Amino acid sequence: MYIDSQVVSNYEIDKEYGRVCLEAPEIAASALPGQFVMMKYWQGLTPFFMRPFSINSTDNKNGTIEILYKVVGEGTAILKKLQKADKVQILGPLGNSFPLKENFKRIAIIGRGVGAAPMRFLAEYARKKNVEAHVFISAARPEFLFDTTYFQTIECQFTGSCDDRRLVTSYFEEELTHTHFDAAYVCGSKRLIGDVKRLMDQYGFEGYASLEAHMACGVGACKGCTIVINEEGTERFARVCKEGPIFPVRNLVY
Amino acid sequence: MYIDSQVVSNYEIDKEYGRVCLEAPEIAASALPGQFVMMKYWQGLTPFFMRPFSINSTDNKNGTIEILYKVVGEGTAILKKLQKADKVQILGPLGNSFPLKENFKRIAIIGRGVGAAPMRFLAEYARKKNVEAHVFISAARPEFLFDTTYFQTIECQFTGSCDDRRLVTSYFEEELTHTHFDAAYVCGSKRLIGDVKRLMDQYGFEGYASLEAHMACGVGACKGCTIVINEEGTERFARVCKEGPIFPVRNLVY
Amino acid sequence: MYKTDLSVQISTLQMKNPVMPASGAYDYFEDNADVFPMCTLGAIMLKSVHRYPRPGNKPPRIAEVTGGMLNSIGIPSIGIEEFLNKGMLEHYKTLNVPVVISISGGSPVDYVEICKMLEGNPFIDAIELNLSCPNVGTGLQLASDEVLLGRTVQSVRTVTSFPLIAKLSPNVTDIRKTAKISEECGADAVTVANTYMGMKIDIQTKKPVLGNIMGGLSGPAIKPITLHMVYQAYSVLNIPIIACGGIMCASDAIEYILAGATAVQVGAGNFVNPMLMKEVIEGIDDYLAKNGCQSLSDIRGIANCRKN
Amino acid sequence: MYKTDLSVQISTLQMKNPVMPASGAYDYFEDNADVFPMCTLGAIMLKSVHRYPRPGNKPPRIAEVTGGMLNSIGIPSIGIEEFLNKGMLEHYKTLNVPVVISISGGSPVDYVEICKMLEGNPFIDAIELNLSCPNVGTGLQLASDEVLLGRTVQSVRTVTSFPLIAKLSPNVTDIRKTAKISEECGADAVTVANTYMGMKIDIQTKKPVLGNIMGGLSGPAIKPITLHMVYQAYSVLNIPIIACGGIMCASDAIEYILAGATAVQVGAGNFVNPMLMKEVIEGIDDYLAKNGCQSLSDIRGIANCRKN
Ligand SMILES: Cc1cc2nc3c(=O)[nH]c(=O)nc-3n(C[C@H](O)[C@H](O)[C@H](O)COP(=O)(O)OP(=O)(O)OC[C@H]3O[C@@H](n4cnc5c(N)ncnc54)[C@H](O)[C@@H]3O)c2cc1C
Ligand SMILES: Cc1cc2nc3c(=O)[nH]c(=O)nc-3n(C[C@H](O)[C@H](O)[C@H](O)COP(=O)(O)OP(=O)(O)OC[C@H]3O[C@@H](n4cnc5c(N)ncnc54)[C@H](O)[C@@H]3O)c2cc1C
Ligand SMILES: Cc1cc2nc3c(=O)[nH]c(=O)nc-3n(C[C@H](O)[C@H](O)[C@H](O)COP(=O)(O)O)c2cc1C
Ligand SMILES: Cc1cc2nc3c(=O)[nH]c(=O)nc-3n(C[C@H](O)[C@H](O)[C@H](O)COP(=O)(O)O)c2cc1C
Ligand code: FES
Ligand code: FES
Repeated sequence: MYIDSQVVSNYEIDKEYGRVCLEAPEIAASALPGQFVMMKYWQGLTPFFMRPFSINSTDNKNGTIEILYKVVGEGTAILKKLQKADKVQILGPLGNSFPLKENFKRIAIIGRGVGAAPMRFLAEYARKKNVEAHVFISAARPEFLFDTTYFQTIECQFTGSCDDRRLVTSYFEEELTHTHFDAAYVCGSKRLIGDVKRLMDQYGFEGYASLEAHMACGVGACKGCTIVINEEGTERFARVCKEGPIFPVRNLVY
Repeated sequence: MYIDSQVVSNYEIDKEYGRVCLEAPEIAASALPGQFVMMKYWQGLTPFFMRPFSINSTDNKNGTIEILYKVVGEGTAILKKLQKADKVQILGPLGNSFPLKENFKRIAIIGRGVGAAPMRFLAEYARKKNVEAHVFISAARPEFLFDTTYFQTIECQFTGSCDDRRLVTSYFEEELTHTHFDAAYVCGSKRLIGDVKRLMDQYGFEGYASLEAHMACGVGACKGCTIVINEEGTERFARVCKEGPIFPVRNLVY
Repeated sequence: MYKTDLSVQISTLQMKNPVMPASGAYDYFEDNADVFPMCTLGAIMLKSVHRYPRPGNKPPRIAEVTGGMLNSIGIPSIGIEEFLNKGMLEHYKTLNVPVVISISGGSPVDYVEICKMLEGNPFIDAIELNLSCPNVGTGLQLASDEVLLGRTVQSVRTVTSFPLIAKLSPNVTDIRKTAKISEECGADAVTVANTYMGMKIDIQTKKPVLGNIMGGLSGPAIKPITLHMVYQAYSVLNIPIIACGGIMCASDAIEYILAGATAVQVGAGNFVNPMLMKEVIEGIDDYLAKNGCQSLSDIRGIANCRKN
Repeated sequence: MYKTDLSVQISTLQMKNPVMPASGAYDYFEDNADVFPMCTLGAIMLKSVHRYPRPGNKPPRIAEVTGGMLNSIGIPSIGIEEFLNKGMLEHYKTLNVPVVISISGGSPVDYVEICKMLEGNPFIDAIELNLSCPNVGTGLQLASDEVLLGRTVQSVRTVTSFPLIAKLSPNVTDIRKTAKISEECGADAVTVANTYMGMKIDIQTKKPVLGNIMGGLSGPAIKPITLHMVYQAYSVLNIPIIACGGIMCASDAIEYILAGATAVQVGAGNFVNPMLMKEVIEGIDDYLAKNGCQSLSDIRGIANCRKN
């Protein structure tokens, strides 16, 4: 879908972080956790590309979606300044989604900072299916542990950390020593994903990572957002926007 | 001067017109009527050029200048949206100014719509020197007869017209039949300036026009804003930003 | 449907309007934003199919720059043989719009081989020779070498009866020369032009941003340069010109037509606005109607004072 | 004054920092925005002085485009003779910064004549040959013709002992060739590059916007292309490169230096931000300091994997 949307609200979490709510009934109704949207919300031709953002949550009753964002450059700086009723073009929902297999009984959800943006939607989805979900989030400061209350409301086990000396995966590892997980879902740095891979090898569970790449089209046409993936020994290019943004951790090549 | 200024207020006159007041003490203190400023008030590189605007008025007490503007394209559309405290880079005051010779006792000031923007400053200047000033302004609608009250406050004779069938110069012509003018100052279309030229030939007074041209540098360096002028039979290029924006009507070539 | 006659003809290729995607910047099936029906388009232009299978270049493959983008996709392709075996062309034909296949190769012989394989194929309507991809191999561009260009077009001409469109490189000293050579060697039209060789350096890592070091610049940044090339080419050519470079709105397309273009291609603009091609078609129609014109030929090339 | 060593040398031209204006885009006396002292600059670059007096092209001479501008100024000039008679050079020398005079002409012999007149002049430090203005005459660009380019540089070389900088045209198929020819014919440095031929059409009037029909494109739109040319030229040259094209901030200048440039010129950027050159100088200094570098030679060309 490509819709002319508008800002319902744009809540400032901090100088750098915000949460924008957008009118998008059809997207709210059809999106799956892990999917993203491409958005253009400025006049003129700079920035050039639309910007990709994960869907943080959907609200079917109000016909809205929410995006959690961090200001890192020109495009996100403009996003921060949007006000109620400002116009936004949205293309989406795009990409694949977090696979939640029938046999999964207990999953881990791992993220850092704004990397946790797609995780709320995933947790909601898992809980609806009655899957047990342990959420592990780290951030630089407590206010950047987004959606904490929500995770608790829907009865996820929640571990939040602002300890810079510990990787968030270390909390997960502690759990793994005594609890079996069927799968882990991670969104964050290469380092984080690498550490999940190590734990997968050690403890045996499935791992899925949400990746980012610079995108032009967002729909698979331009072949611009490729990464290298390894499928059973064979390396090939895969488009993050189309085959992803969610990839099995075991297929990732760094 | 090149200053980091900010918006003091941005008053909407209409969908298309506005008046912005900017903090610029040094410019307010040194500007002469007819001079202009180049302004940049957006992030990024589109629009590319700074935009030129005449100084509508200066306020030395508050250290501000006012710009009267009309939305015609991308750059002026952004100007319309500026809010209090928004940042503006200003280069100026630039260009020459309206010559008001010692022997001028009675002058006419003629403009149409936003073309009248520099005229308030001129009228103020003339009245301070005790020169009699008749102001002739036309506009599409009464609310676009800007500064009407001000012109009357400083005791200019004021003729405003919203009659589309009559060129504003026709009111001036009526006056000319019984009153001598030493000079006329005009800002507006080629047609308007052309008509002032005709009246100059017929009634004998000096005429000065404020011109516009696309500008890159605004300071005379790029030679981009040239027009052809005729000085005693010799045609040459003159830069609107530097030799102008005020030119003797008799030198203009159309 | 339209207020005016938007149809154009390029040799035997009949288009109901002059707008088609630029090769490689649009997909028609699952990789499409799906915001308007494909039959809206004047023609279907395919992503270049290479003679042999190619994986494409190593990532990062795109970078944003002021007024556009760099790409070093490098034509990932399954190769013409598999492409034909898979029945891809039949698939495109179901869209009920004339199909133009774009082909690429490393040497003139590659193009000849592909055209031989395509000869008589009922599912295509024209062939565009991508002679100008800056991202294949060491940056050799057939269309930047007058001798190779002429040789390629000429030898392809002898083996194909399809309308032949030579897509020229803008990385040349004088587009008039390469355009004229294309015409003389039998091209039915030229596409002016492809991307400009460019690059971006990351001052933090101190390395080129693109995995392939350099890439092709496209988007509005290049429009003034390509527009001038279309204008120049029009002054020397008797065959139609398809303009391609930086079209972001109907007005850009109209500028190209006023400069002499018969048709236009939209590339990077599709990414920024998935609705763009539809808007361009409607915008041209509105413009013609507002200007009291019946058809595109009323405005084609009229900004061009150099046409003799 | 600086935290690091920003000095660069181009033959005998000593600059305290690598930043100078691009010819024609900056003035030093009454036509200056006067926002920082002229002695801030690494060098004073003059607007091209033509062999003979020229009025320049008919207006409109500039147009805004996405990410830049078109200009068809056409080098208005009082001609070298009057320029010298008027004592202009003495005037520039009072700024206490090395002075580079840019010269232009319609044919190689014009350049030779000017250089003869300049020989031994105590008020200049180097000569830049503007071989690439798209706005003189019928668009003939000496630097787009390999034979004429070589002949011009070579014949000028025999009559001048000043450091000779050949300003190359980007409107060429391969900048490496024209750069190498310049070096071989005796240039002490090359400036890469000038503006790109471009145009804009007004769809209301249906005519080209510029009085001269076409003009030169400059500004950030061209930066990726010119950056790639600097990168390419660096891989074949042994003489210094002065980069020129679309510098709008310190980071742009640093990209050029990482690609291999010794010095940089700022053109259209001065219009958009009169403070720009000062900001670029300070920004380069900061960057070097932050990256633990002592001098520009620590970073020059290090993004360039092609240098052999
Ligand atoms: C599938 C996907 C989902 C995303 N979800 C979110 C989200 O929910 N919330 C959020 O805040 N951000 C998200 N991002 C990242 C977001 O798209 C970028 O931060 C944004 O595009 C940066 O734009 P900018 O103009 O502010 O920064 P720029 O000035 O373009 O860049 C600033 C920095 O960010 C990097 N960057 C820019 N674009 C991308 C990109 N597409 N992917 C990775 N790095 C990039 C640049 O290399 C640079 O280092 C997502 C990205 C993808 C691909
Ligand atoms: C010395 C001077 C003083 C001026 N004073 C005022 C003023 O007090 N108030 C005011 O509202 N406007 C004034 N203008 C005009 C103002 O600068 C333009 O309207 C503005 O730059 C248009 O910018 P834009 O991006 O909105 O329009 P664009 O999209 O750039 O252009 C829209 C239309 O305006 C024309 N235009 C753009 N720039 C100029 C220009 N510099 N001169 C003439 N036409 C132009 C274009 O050709 C086009 O037709 C002045 C211009 C000059 C040269
Ligand atoms: C992502 C991308 C992929 C491209 N792939 C091809 C291609 O396969 N074959 C080709 O001839 N041109 C290719 N091009 C060039 C475009 O067809 C077009 O000529 C160029 O982008 C200029 O047009 P634009 O400015 O509208 O993008 C590609 C361009 C982009 C941006
Ligand atoms: C208004 C203007 C005038 C110019 N005049 C000259 C000139 O006289 N001689 C010359 O060699 N280049 C001239 N140029 C080209 C610039 O020196 C420079 O090479 C070009 O603009 C690219 O740099 P930029 O992108 O930083 O503007 C001119 C450019 C502009 C914009
Ligand atoms: S962004 Fe175009 S293929 Fe992924
Ligand atoms: S705008 Fe540069 S000389 Fe007038």
